[in-house]
Amino acid sequence: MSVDLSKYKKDFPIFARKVRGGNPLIYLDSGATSQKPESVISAEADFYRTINAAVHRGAHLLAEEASEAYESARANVAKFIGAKTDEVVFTKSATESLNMIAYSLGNLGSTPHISAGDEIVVSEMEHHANLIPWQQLAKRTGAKLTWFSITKDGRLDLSDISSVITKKTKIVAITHQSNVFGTIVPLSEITKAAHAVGALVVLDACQSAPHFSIDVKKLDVDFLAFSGHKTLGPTGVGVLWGKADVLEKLEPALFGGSMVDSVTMESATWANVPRKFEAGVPNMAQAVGLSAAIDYLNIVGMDKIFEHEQELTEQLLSGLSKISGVNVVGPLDMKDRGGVISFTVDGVHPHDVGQVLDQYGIAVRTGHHCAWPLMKKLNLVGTTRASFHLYNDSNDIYALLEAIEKVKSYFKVGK
Amino acid sequence: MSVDLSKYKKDFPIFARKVRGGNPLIYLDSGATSQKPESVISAEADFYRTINAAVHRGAHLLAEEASEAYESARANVAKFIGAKTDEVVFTKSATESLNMIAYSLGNLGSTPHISAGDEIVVSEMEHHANLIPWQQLAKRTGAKLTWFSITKDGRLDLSDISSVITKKTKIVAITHQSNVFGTIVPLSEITKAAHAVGALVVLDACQSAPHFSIDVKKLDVDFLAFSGHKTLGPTGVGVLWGKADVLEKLEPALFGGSMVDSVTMESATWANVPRKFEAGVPNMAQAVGLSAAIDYLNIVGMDKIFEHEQELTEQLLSGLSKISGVNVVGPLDMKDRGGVISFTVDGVHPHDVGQVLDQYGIAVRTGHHCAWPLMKKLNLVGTTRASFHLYNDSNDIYALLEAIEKVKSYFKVGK
Amino acid sequence: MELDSLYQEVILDHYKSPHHKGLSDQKDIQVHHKNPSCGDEVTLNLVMDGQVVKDVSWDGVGCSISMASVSVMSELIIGKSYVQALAIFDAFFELMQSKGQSSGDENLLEDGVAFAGVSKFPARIKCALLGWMAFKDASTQVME
Amino acid sequence: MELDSLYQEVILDHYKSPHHKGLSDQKDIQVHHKNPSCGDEVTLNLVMDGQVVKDVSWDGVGCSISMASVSVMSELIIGKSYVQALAIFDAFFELMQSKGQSSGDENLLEDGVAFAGVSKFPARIKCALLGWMAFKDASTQVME
Ligand SMILES: Cc1ncc(COP(=O)(O)O)c(C=O)c1O
Ligand SMILES: Cc1ncc(COP(=O)(O)O)c(C=O)c1O
Repeated sequence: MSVDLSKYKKDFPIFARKVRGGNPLIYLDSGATSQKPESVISAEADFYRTINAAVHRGAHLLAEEASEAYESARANVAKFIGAKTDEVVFTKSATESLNMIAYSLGNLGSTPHISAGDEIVVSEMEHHANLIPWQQLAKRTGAKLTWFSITKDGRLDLSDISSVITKKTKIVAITHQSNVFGTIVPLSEITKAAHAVGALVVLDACQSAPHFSIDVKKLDVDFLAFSGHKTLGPTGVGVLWGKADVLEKLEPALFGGSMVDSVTMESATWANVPRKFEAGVPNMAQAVGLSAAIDYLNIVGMDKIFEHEQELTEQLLSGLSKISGVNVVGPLDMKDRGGVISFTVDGVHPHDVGQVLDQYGIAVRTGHHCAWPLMKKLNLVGTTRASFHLYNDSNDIYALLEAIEKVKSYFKVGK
Repeated sequence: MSVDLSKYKKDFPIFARKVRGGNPLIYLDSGATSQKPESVISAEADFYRTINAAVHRGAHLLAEEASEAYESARANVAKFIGAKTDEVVFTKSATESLNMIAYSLGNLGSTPHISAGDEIVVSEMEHHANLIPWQQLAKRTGAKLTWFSITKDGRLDLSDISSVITKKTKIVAITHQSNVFGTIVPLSEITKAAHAVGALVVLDACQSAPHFSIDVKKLDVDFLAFSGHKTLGPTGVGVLWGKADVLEKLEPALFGGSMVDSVTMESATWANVPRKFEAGVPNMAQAVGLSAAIDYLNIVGMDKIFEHEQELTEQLLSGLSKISGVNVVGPLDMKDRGGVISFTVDGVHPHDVGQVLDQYGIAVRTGHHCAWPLMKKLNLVGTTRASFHLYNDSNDIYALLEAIEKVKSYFKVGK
Repeated sequence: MELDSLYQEVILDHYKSPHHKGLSDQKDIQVHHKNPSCGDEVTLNLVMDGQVVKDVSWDGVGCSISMASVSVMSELIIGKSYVQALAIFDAFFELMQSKGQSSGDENLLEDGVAFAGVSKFPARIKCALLGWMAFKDASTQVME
Repeated sequence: MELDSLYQEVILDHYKSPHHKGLSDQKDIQVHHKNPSCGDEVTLNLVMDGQVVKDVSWDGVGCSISMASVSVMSELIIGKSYVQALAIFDAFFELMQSKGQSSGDENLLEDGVAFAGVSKFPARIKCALLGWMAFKDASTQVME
């Protein structure tokens, strides 16, 4: 391997434990959630131990220090994605980020304000989190939901882009990298078409932001969402980024303390961005933990992480192609794809594949991956999915390939 | 003092630090957020270190263990408030809990479904988090927002209850204990009147659940919300409780993975309660941390905590009454009031009071306490607020009283 | 190997050659159950003859555990009285909650005891129960 | 005591006896600014005479820092040219960001240097800036 990240694995305490059958942990489920380095765990703990206080509220030193830590976390996240600090909103998860935009866009007083006759575009390979909020927005407002299909090799079918993105399109909500196929979408074609008709582009960066370097300006999208817990960060924190001038024109979606300008019994007005999108005492310790995760990722280097995962992906694809009865679901080549590989084993249900792998200490995800419409389209009950992060290495791939052979012999399929 | 909880203070690592002027920390801001015992901090950290995985999704041992930990946390929270396990929904905060109910009640398909002509009742002493979501629901649906006034001594004015709760009332959303006055509301009168007209009662238990024992059945409410971070738990986790048969009839408010029964490109159906209200990978480590907080509270004993805080409150009220130019805002007697004491100092702005106290290591909250309409009603620009938890003691009260004298002399007010 | 306690020979046999699979034409009721988290689905036709379970037939997609379990269940309860069938259901349900502490009542459960090992794998219990819950649902609807 | 660097005598004096408080009848513009997190508010009337700040008057509620600051600011900029006033604004703004590292340009800021200590208390910076932001807003609106 040309990129050696092996020295970092020891920073992740979970690899010290043994799993089923007394085996060491081979964690290939980072697409679901990533493991956390000690620096992230202790950043969160240290917040509680030394500066815990409600931000932006108290008149005391702890509140000052907590506010400083929280706002520095915001600045750090902003830098990580090439954004301005005030464009970053802390949410509880990517799911909340995406729901929040969908609610805001449907709230009276927002510009744009989605209404009957408008069209919202998604794709067949969206995660439920970037599909159902838009279905619901369409239902609430009378707007129409349309979508890009997928091609046989698991890519977006943009051949009919001009009939999908039309003059009526107000929102295009699309995944950056498929959590099933690993496909990275050809974003610039989509943003150009969307912006040409004045539509806003919402990017689900759940599977991209944790794995390669992102710059919202270069991506030329209007909103972006990702989750802390897939980015080596804590659970309970997500990011919603929006262009400053776009966020300013939106009504908030969540109401409560710290997001107001003035309040009477009858009505309220809102604070400035990003405050107006952060109602209540925020997830301060988690924001600080996410910031530590970003520091960690920066030290390793996002480009190295990407390259490393590319190498692992290539290795696994090549290994899988040599096992009869194993079918990769998604692109077989390395063009525009990341470290998420779905496959099926003829004659063995994915749940059973996963169970046998677990016996050898290998953690994968099985099932529909919160992408049911895609599974139905592919006529599959589910897949087995291996996904990487920086702590994986070639040995993990060998172990997986070997264990897949054991799956086949255990279930007496193939030769 | 008849209840001695002094041995517990050492469990809270933050008290090992020094604050402004090299002073030890005297933390009187638990109404904003509580401090955390080491057991909570390490429960969250240990989750990441040993069993971190996405719950309900993976086919592997970690996912099994994480799911078990997460669902045990739910059972523990349920027991803490006398509820059934499946009635407990994990949210990110009380603010989210309250917004979630408000959205659900306005979503088509929910029963009840708030619409034009319906009335929603709140009170003048609500925190913004239990006011603005209802204002917004009223605005979205055409329902009317009405409210209970307050009396001169900071209690709910129920004298006109039959004209406030009417046949049109569908929701009564009320705080259990005021975060400004410390007043505990006469709940049974309200629930009786509400249920007599078929209205649902939403209880904001942010200031009660962390401080005294609660049983949702005895309280006879329909929904209850509180925050983990005020309950010795982590930030980034809150609780929404609802009666099983009420939750079942509501549409969810947040959409994404893990909350569906089936999904097509056009529409989706929902999983059972509580899953349908928990979209996405949940705040697992925080739920587990909150569970540890509840274990800790149970060991100390909620009744002891309440009694302890009652003693401190009585002591502070008595001490404040002896300082000229200091006015307690809220009940002066101990009847139905908890450990939240607001006061003003003649001639000194609350922000300046807080600043001087901070110099002596005393952390209080100053300002409008996210209850602007109440401040306007009282004709105040804000108050200084001291609030307790189990780690406070009489020395904290002496220190505060002494420092208030110093505030007066520093600003040369009074004799 | 721990795995062998999960995948008993009996289970793999039923998975490869499921019994009573293929929906009958005749039915008193048809129910459709699924496990949304893993996508397993089963459709079940039930025919009662008074107090007796006359026929169960089913179709479905799912893992070895869920498919074998509905196969074993069909085999077990066809011909039993409603009361007996419920007793068998209860015994199986209890076995699933036993966390590996019970080996099951072989008189009552016959091939069903092969699922005892499932109770040690919390994520698989719902697989094993899928068909049983469908039967419970269907029979309750017909009988009550 | 650290506190004395925040509450300079000058500040407490201005707080007790604020200058230019009470809104004038005449005005080119009136603006209203507040700090939602603490509730401080200031209403400010501005009268320009060509390029010169002819009058500033204000009313408001708030802490000693915010009220003293708007008082000192009024005193400082009345009679100054628009360009000079902006230079003073910039100097004060910079002082506030200095984290206690600057003592301020006394030639430009006069009594305003008394606020140097505020820069060490992050939560109070917005108090000190409230009136200044109101002036900046008002003058920009009139002049541009
Ligand atoms: C009475 C009351 N309700 C609601 C809230 C909101 O809680 P949170 O900010 O944790 O969501 C608070 C605390 O800020 C409160 O005191
Ligand atoms: C592509 C994609 N979008 C959205 C989500 C939702 O993220 P979360 O569950 O952290 O909110 C996920 C992960 O589950 C995902 O992979």
